[in-house]
Amino acid sequence: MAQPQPIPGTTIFDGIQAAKGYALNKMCFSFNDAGNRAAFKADEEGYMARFQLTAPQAEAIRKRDVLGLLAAGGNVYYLAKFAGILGLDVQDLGAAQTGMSKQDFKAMLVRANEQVIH
Amino acid sequence: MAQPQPIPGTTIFDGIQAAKGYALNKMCFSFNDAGNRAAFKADEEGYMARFQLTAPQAEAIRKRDVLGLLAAGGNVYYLAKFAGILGLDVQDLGAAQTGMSKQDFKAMLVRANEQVIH
Amino acid sequence: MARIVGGLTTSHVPAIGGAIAKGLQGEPYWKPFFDGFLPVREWLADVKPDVAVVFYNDHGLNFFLDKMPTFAVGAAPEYRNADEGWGIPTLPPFTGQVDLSWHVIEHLIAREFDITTCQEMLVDHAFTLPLKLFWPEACPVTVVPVCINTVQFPLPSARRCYALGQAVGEAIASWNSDKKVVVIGTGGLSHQLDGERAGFINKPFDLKFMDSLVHDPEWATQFSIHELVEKTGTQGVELLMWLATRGAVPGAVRKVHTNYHIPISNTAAGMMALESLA
Amino acid sequence: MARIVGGLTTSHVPAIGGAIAKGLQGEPYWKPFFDGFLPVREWLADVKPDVAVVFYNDHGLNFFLDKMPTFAVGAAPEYRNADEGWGIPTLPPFTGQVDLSWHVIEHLIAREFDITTCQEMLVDHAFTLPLKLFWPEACPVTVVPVCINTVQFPLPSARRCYALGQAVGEAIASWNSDKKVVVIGTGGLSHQLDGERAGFINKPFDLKFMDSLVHDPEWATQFSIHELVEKTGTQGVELLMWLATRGAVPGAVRKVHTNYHIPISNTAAGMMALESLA
Ligand SMILES: [Fe+3]
Ligand SMILES: [Fe+3]
Repeated sequence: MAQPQPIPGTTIFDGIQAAKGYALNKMCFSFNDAGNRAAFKADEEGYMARFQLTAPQAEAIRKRDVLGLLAAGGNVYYLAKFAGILGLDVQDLGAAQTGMSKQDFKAMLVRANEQVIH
Repeated sequence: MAQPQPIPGTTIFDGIQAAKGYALNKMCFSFNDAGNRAAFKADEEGYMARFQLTAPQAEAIRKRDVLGLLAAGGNVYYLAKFAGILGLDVQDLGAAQTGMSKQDFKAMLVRANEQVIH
Repeated sequence: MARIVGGLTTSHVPAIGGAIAKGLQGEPYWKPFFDGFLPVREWLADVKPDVAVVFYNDHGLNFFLDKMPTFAVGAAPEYRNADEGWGIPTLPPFTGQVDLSWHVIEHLIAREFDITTCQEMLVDHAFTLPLKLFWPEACPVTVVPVCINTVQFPLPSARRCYALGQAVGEAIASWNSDKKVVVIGTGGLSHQLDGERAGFINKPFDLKFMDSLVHDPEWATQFSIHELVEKTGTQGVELLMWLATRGAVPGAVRKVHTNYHIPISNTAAGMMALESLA
Repeated sequence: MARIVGGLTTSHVPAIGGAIAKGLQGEPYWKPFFDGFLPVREWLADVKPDVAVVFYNDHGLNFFLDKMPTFAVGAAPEYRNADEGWGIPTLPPFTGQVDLSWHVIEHLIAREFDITTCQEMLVDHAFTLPLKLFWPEACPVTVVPVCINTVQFPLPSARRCYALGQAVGEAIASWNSDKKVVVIGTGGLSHQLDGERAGFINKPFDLKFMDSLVHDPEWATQFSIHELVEKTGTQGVELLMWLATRGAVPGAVRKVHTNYHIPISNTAAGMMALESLA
């Protein structure tokens, strides 16, 4: 199929990403369970090994590197559960990905209100 | 929706049956696992209680009553796994449901070959 | 036959659950959001629907990529909420309207929608919080959940989701019952959580979309999923739930109330209540 | 572009697995069944397909009633067989053709088939035994499984399954690859395991159906699911897999070989190999 123009700053979670990210997303899906979250916190490396994360996935988990997790096939709906373990909200994630301070990121959101209506 | 004419000797596993039979079918689905089959054999009543079988379902399991299991919402694809525990094949089941001896049931199958082709 | 009383649509965000649990509805950050629901609660108290058919998208609680349905219809006697990973308080179970579930399922398969049927189903914040927003006390309606995939691409097209809604509406209208049914859609509006474009919000599009639902409900079906992601963000595509809801409420509608507020979390939070005039 | 070399269809019965494991292929009971595959193996050795797209129905190994898809497409790198409850020997894993899986998934969603996508999937005797029958040594093809619900009604109509097959065929034909693809369908023919009508077999219908697949492939789409159950038994509806297979092999076909034998277990066992002339 003809691929449409990429959207800047946006990764579409399609088959290629889903295949690449399966192990990572499966681990994050397991974090729905409080026991699993505790097990991860107790032994991050052992927990990642159990889900057979790829090297780039494990490295991005270690570095809490959100863009790295996306590049390694992570899906934000599952990654949000990992962020929950770290006590991060979606604005923390937004700041981390855009390279802004959280304060600036929130200010940008508020400014969205000023968009001119055609 | 207008319901079509019933087919004699045939229960359609539709929503009504599926809702009625959920606990029974879930128990039978668990028999894919050899450990679960062993647990059932070791304590049939306890195992049924764990899956919250209805009284008619439990009674039909106790009596190995295939038609009773169907009437209680059992689906044959799952019930086959219960039959496996009992060491019964599909011809044993066929004989039990039709009230024939297994020998007669098999003979009937072979006779199906003599059907006249139009 | 059952009667469709109208359609309700709202954004959903996990943080709403925290705000409710902590009683922050009157705080400056939350008040413009929560106040939008007050006129709708009055309308609901007046109309008193018996059943809610809820279009929502699962966020990785009930479905994983091992079995990811495009459309899933619940047929359970009870739907439980559960821990989604952040420890927001779980809400009490919801009672299923099982006979309507199967009636909808029969109709959808007859109309060539290849749904997945769920006799057991955990429901996440996208299902639970909107019901809590519309009915802050005990939930008075029985429910039929309809889940649309927004996690893994390819997603069903806007046109397909609208057609799904229409078919669900036909099923409700032909349900042999004297009950009153409200259709609910939860998700959107424009927002993007992931990538360098995180924080993207498109107010002009959102307002145009909300307006179109009143008078020109098929307007958004002109867009491909890729165009919707471009215009509304990776999670903005959750507006598919709104489109399916409007598809299920046929014909003319009266706007009971609408609200639009930026931001709640990273989201442009929209809300609409449309009364069926059919 | 990839090339569709033809379609293979066969009955599946768990007992076949036992017969293979015990080496009973030459016994009087089994010989008329197993001999039917000999000419097809020759054809396969000659044509050498690289990939098999397999329409089959799960018998309660991978899917349960909590999440029962109408149509499910595998997108896994590997498909494992597992214990189905009777302790028949499990077969080694099958290698997925992941790029074709996603190409098929993209095409099906674009064509408004609301499939469930499975990145992890156990495959049961309905998938494994036919591959073992066609290739008794190691399986030389990579695979894409497509599962059609025959467990819980409402089932997709014959017409819908045929259309699914056509859309899968379009996807294969537009796959950017030089590989040769064979389409396989497993299930049926007439049989009924449950109820007082257990043991029902309809030879005239089966033979007419097999004949129709060569020259008049849409013939069976005239029947409702209820009519198919009446004519072929509660499990005879598995012929939907044959119909989808024929849908995927477009245009004229040459009959390589067919076989029909009563009974294997409670089943009228049919087999067809059709070479694509398109
Ligand atoms: Fe959401
Ligand atoms: Fe079968």
